[in-house]
Amino acid sequence: MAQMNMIQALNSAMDIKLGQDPSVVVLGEDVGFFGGVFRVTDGLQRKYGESRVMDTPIAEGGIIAAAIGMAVNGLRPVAEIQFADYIYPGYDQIVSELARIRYRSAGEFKAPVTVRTPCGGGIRGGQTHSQSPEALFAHVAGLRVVMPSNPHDAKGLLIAAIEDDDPVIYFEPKRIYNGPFDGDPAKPAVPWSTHPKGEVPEGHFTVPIGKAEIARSGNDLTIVTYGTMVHVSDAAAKGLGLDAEIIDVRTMVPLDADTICASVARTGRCVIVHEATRFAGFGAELSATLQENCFWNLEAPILRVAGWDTPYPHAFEWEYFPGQARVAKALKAVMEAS
Amino acid sequence: MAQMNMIQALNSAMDIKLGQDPSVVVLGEDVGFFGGVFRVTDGLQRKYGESRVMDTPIAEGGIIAAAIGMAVNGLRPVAEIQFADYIYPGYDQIVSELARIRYRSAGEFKAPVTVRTPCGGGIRGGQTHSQSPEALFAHVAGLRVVMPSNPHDAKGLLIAAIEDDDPVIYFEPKRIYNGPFDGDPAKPAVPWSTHPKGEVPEGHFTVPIGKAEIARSGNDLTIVTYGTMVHVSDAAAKGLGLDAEIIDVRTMVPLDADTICASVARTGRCVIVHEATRFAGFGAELSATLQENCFWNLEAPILRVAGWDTPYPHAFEWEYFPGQARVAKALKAVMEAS
Amino acid sequence: MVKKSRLHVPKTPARPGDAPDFSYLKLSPAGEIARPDAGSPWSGIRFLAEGLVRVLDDQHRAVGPWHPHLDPGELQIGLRHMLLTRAFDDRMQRIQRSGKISFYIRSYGEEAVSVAMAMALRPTDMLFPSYRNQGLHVVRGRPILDLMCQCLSNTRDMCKGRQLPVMYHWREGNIFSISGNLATQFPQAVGWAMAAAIKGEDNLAVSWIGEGSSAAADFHHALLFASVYRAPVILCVVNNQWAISTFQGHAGGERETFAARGPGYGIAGVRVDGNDFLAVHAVTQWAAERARTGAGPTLIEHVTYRAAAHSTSDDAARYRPKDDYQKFPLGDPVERLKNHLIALGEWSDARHQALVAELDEHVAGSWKEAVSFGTLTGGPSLDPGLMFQDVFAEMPEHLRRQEAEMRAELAGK
Amino acid sequence: MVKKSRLHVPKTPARPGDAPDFSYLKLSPAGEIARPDAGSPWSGIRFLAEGLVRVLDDQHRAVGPWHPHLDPGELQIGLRHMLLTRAFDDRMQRIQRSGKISFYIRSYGEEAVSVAMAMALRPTDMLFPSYRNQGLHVVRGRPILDLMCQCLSNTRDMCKGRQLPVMYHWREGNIFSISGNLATQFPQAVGWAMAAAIKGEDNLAVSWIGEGSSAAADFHHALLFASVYRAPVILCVVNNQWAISTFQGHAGGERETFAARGPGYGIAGVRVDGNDFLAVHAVTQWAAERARTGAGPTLIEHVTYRAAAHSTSDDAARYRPKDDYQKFPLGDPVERLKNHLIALGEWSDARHQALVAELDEHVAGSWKEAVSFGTLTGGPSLDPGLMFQDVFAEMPEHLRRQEAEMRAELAGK
Ligand SMILES: Cc1ncc(C[n+]2csc(CCOP(=O)(O)OP(=O)(O)O)c2C)c(N)n1
Ligand SMILES: Cc1ncc(C[n+]2csc(CCOP(=O)(O)OP(=O)(O)O)c2C)c(N)n1
Ligand SMILES: [Mg+2]
Ligand SMILES: [Mg+2]
Repeated sequence: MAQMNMIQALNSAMDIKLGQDPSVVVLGEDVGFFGGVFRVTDGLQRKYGESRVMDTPIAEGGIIAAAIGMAVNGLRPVAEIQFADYIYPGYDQIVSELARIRYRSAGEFKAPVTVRTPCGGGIRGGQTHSQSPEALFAHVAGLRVVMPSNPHDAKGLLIAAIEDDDPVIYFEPKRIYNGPFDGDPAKPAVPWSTHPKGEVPEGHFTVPIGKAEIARSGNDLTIVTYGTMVHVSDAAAKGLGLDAEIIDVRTMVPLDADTICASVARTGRCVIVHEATRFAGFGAELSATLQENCFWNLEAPILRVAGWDTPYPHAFEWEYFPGQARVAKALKAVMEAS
Repeated sequence: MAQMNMIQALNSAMDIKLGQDPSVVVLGEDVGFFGGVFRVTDGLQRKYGESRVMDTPIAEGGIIAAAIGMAVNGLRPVAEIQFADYIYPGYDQIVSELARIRYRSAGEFKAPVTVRTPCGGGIRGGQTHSQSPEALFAHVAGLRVVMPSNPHDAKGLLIAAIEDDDPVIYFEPKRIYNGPFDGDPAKPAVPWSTHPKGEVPEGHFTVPIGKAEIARSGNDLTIVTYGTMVHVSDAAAKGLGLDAEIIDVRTMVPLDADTICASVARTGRCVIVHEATRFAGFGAELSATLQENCFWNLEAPILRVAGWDTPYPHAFEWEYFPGQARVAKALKAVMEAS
Repeated sequence: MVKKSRLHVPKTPARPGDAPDFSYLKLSPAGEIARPDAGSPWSGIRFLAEGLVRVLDDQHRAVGPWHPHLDPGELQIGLRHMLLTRAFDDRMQRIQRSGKISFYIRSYGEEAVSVAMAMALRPTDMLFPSYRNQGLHVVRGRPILDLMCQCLSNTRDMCKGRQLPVMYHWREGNIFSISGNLATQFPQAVGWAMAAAIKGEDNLAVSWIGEGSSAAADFHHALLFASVYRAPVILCVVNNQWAISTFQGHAGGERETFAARGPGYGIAGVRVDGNDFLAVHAVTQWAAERARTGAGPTLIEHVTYRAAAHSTSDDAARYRPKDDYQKFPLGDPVERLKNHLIALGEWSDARHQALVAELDEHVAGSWKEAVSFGTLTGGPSLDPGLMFQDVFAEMPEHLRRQEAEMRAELAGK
Repeated sequence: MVKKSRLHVPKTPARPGDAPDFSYLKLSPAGEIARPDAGSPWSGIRFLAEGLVRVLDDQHRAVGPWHPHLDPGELQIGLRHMLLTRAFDDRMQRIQRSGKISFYIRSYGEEAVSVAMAMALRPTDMLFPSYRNQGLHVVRGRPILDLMCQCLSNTRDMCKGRQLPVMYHWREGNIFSISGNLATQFPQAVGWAMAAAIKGEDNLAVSWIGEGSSAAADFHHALLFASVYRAPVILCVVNNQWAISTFQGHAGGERETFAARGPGYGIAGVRVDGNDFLAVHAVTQWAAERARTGAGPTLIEHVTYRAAAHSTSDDAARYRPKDDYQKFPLGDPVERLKNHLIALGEWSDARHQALVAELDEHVAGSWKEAVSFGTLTGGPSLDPGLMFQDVFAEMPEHLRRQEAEMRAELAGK
């Protein structure tokens, strides 16, 4: 075991797969010589060469398309989109192609591409360095969609994604690259070394895609969340002294509905938390699924806590971002409802 | 009043606006000389000239971008995307630009573009002529999203969209262009002239964006739906002899939550029906909103009826498409639940 | 508007009722264009993007430096493939009209593009076709029975019912799956070629799009990535003058050839008479040698004509003169190869008629067999449960549940 | 992989530790490139895309057919705008380092591109800038106070707190809003120009992107639509050699000039010394005349150098030689114009120093005023309720509710 932050954990996952499997290649803007604007691919080009770790033109559509072609020719490309906010020029190739090549060719062709992309706010990045567009991929049949909340899962899920025969859209909540974040920007930054999930095996291991994790067990209510919000929710629940069960969804598609529903059926109360804008966000799917499956067990309405339904507003980041106060308010409302 | 099918109604809306307002222009693939592959723009180029009704290159991203630029220069472009399945190459310009120009310029610039696009299945169109991607736009702050279910609303909503100062994504359920469709492909086609909503005023009128319509009043339960599924749901409810209230959502954004919640609060039972794939579809938002607002009134879980979570499968269209049987099953389940 | 519009709108030379007008087409006499070494730096050979490489002259002779000197036997095979493609197309068109398949797209008038190219490539070269390249399957030996079964979505459908007619694929034959979204295959082919280069292999990728589709972003990505990584790929724009109802001027053809985009991106561009089997073959060989030796990618513009309507859903008489194809200056690819073989003394009208009859019979026989595997309206049919397979490599829980729901629904439960 | 990779990877001429190497840059001597009539058909003037239009020679004289013969007074104004832009940039860079703004992007070394172009255009021409065109605002008279307030997201912020620093806009000044998504403005500018043509007006649209951004799909759409509709637009690729850490070869510059993409699409392409104020001005006038008279769009490649790091978040020393800019063969645009004015006898070192001092003072004064409207950390601040406005023209019900929720949250309720 080693202490790693998320950047190191992600780097380690790619390093291991590049070393083990000659068909793995990494491509993206500034990922080669420079090692990526967040340094997630640091040192990989030096180690594996310019044909395995490639700087690309600034063309997200071209990056995804080239990765698909490479995958069809037997490679396992890991494509980086520099910020999730810039994934839209590649959207057609992802939705119309990547997601459907296996299906439309009845399994004769496949495209095991992993698309890594940093998402989320909290870094003063403004409209185009802060978005959380996971719902826009979760609705598309044929894509696996993943978002880890800590270094351990980041590494295990990324190795699993690269080894997966299906395409995976892999969101990295960049606010917690260097340490967990409880939503309070005024507090000093905490490194991952202070967190149990900052302990990461050095070698190969996987975290299975499609399994949620009970990040904390509890009986009062269930919080269903993922990414940065796992930590914000935890802090909010602790702040209220609630015995909350916190479920880290980890994989949006395929969703581990069983784990989530079992918890809510038991606690009878649920709050869903995500950073993305609320309207038609992924929280809606979680809420709808839970309501369908746990209706008779529910003792209070399921509430959603999310970013407001506006573009990401630079100067009002902390009024926009779902922090402990917003989560706590929902937790109280759900606990008090009757 | 005149008898119109949806194609004629849409054509009439554009004809009126092109005639009234010199800033209105129409552009898209094959919309000019040919009048569109569904003939929705038939005759408009002849009447208004090649500079007002423009054939474009096959580049959806370019079409949206050009429309934005035109709108910034004072025009009111109505851009056609030939099939909603082909809207993704324009997704970046829609999500990152069209939706946010007013916001990011603090109101100094605006882009009143209407994007018309035929959506939905039931025409043996296979994977790329059948999709219903409305949820992928409803999640994006800054876009109005509309889908009519009949000629009357089609015309009134399209005029409202063209006159609206915000961008509108306007989905046209192509299965009902020529007549209402109750989901049974074996039945002979019915023309709009047999339907009260086939009566359409000849001149200028609007249907307000942001208002749902109670397509049928009832007391047993509420069906919340839109587009083609309004008719399928109606037939399913009639088939079961249920006194269902059917709400035609018409506008997804901004959603008329008041009308919808008021109905469900009254009936206590609700089924949501749409054609799009179920997972993280727009039905999830409807379900979550209703559950939050009407929890204490609900007598049964809210159920969703939708397309299955697969790409649109050509040969299995009628097993995929939510028909009366699937709707009826959910209606029964919701009525029997206790 | 108060003032008169100053917007330039591309002219369409002839609409219904007008006389066909091909005066806009820049032609070169057969044999006129030089044939540079395949390894030439692209910047010295820009003339290839402006002229028109042609081998067959008006007397049906093969002339000039691009003459590929193929065996008559090979030419006869080429003719056969083109005729089979056409016989297949014609039959499927009629079948669609009779309601037995839902949709069809013919390659009528463009058969040489697919057939001559596929014959000039290696079987291990990977092909990324558009929907108008059925000739590739024919050359690579896919039984037309299989193509018919796909169009029927029957129990032998290679797509398992999931795709519209004509959206074939063939892994074993190295032919990629066709998307309904135009042009997406173009940059994918470049990625495939990059992978071949990364693996140190010398197979090529070859892809085709229509001139209308060259407007798509994918076209740009393909040319750019091909240029930056010097990928071993051949990118083809099939300029058949029309994109449904829209004339090629609307795709940029009014200003420059489509081949000229290549040099703009720093890659070789070649404009070829797409109805001249020999010229297409020769240009393909040249581009393949170029790519295989690491000299870089080539953009080929095939000048041809979409003799049929866009698809069975289209009526071309609404937007162009009925006799347009009859007046197309580059003629018909089948006729031209046939006449060349006759001029060589290697073919005759009688042999031609016999071959056509043989192929028609083969097509008819295949159709008979195909329907035995089911049609849209009768016979054996695919299990609708197939719709849930291959969404993912393994079926996840939610699809298993949906499949069960669907089966209950079908069982009337 | 078993075999050795055959993939070509573009070379970066010099990395940290290497000596700067600009041998890849194709230069032309000042005065060498002919100046065709602005109405010339594009196909006859391809040489403009390959050479390098330059006016200022090594002796600081203006020479050759592109000499724009500007008044010394106008040149002095140009120098002043460039110096103000630079003084502003320098100050904001230091302010960012001190933590008072979160982020900044300088245009250091590229000031002539924005300043000379804006001066050669009409105020009614619409500008669609990238994030490195602050000189446009300076020329059009936007007080730098306003730009500073934007960077501060304070109560006078034109963006009402909604945008990152440097993402300015100015409706009155006809300067469009900047997107964080690269290149999106390029085809929008073409649409704007099409609308101008439709309305029968003779205003132009002008847009700028970096050479790295020319890889984006938007670049292709812009060129294509500009070509098809002959839109009155000037499209500029600012080739400053770098896209963050990535050398211009990765955007296709290894094979061909960026200007050459123009002729590929059938539009005029001109490659100009972007650090030569006179050359940039002359080329802009030429392209503007061309567009205004209906002769068509122009793609201009400005050859320049990104003298600063990409942004304040970047450290260029990690990926290129520290002294790269000092060795850049086209020098510094400010120095070159200054020396030309001195050579003309219209300027002196003393006047220069005085001007620099005056501008520094102006910038310092503006900053003092700007902070009085609030900073990130103190003073008056914007109402966060502004985040809910302008999502739509009128605030819909759900946003009204969310605003109320947010206000309750802020009030600790
Ligand atoms: C992205 C996308 N946009 C639009 C369409 C609709 N469409 C199908 S074929 C076609 C015309 C294509 O013309 P061209 O590329 O010239 O090919 P051709 O049919 O002439 O072979 C269009 C517009 C589509 N399939 N995909
Ligand atoms: C669509 C998109 N992809 C990626 C980025 C991230 N990014 C910001 S600036 C930049 C480099 C741009 O280089 P260039 O176009 O040459 O402009 P320059 O910074 O040199 O002026 C990149 C990759 C972005 N902003 N938008
Ligand atoms: Mg065509
Ligand atoms: Mg640059």
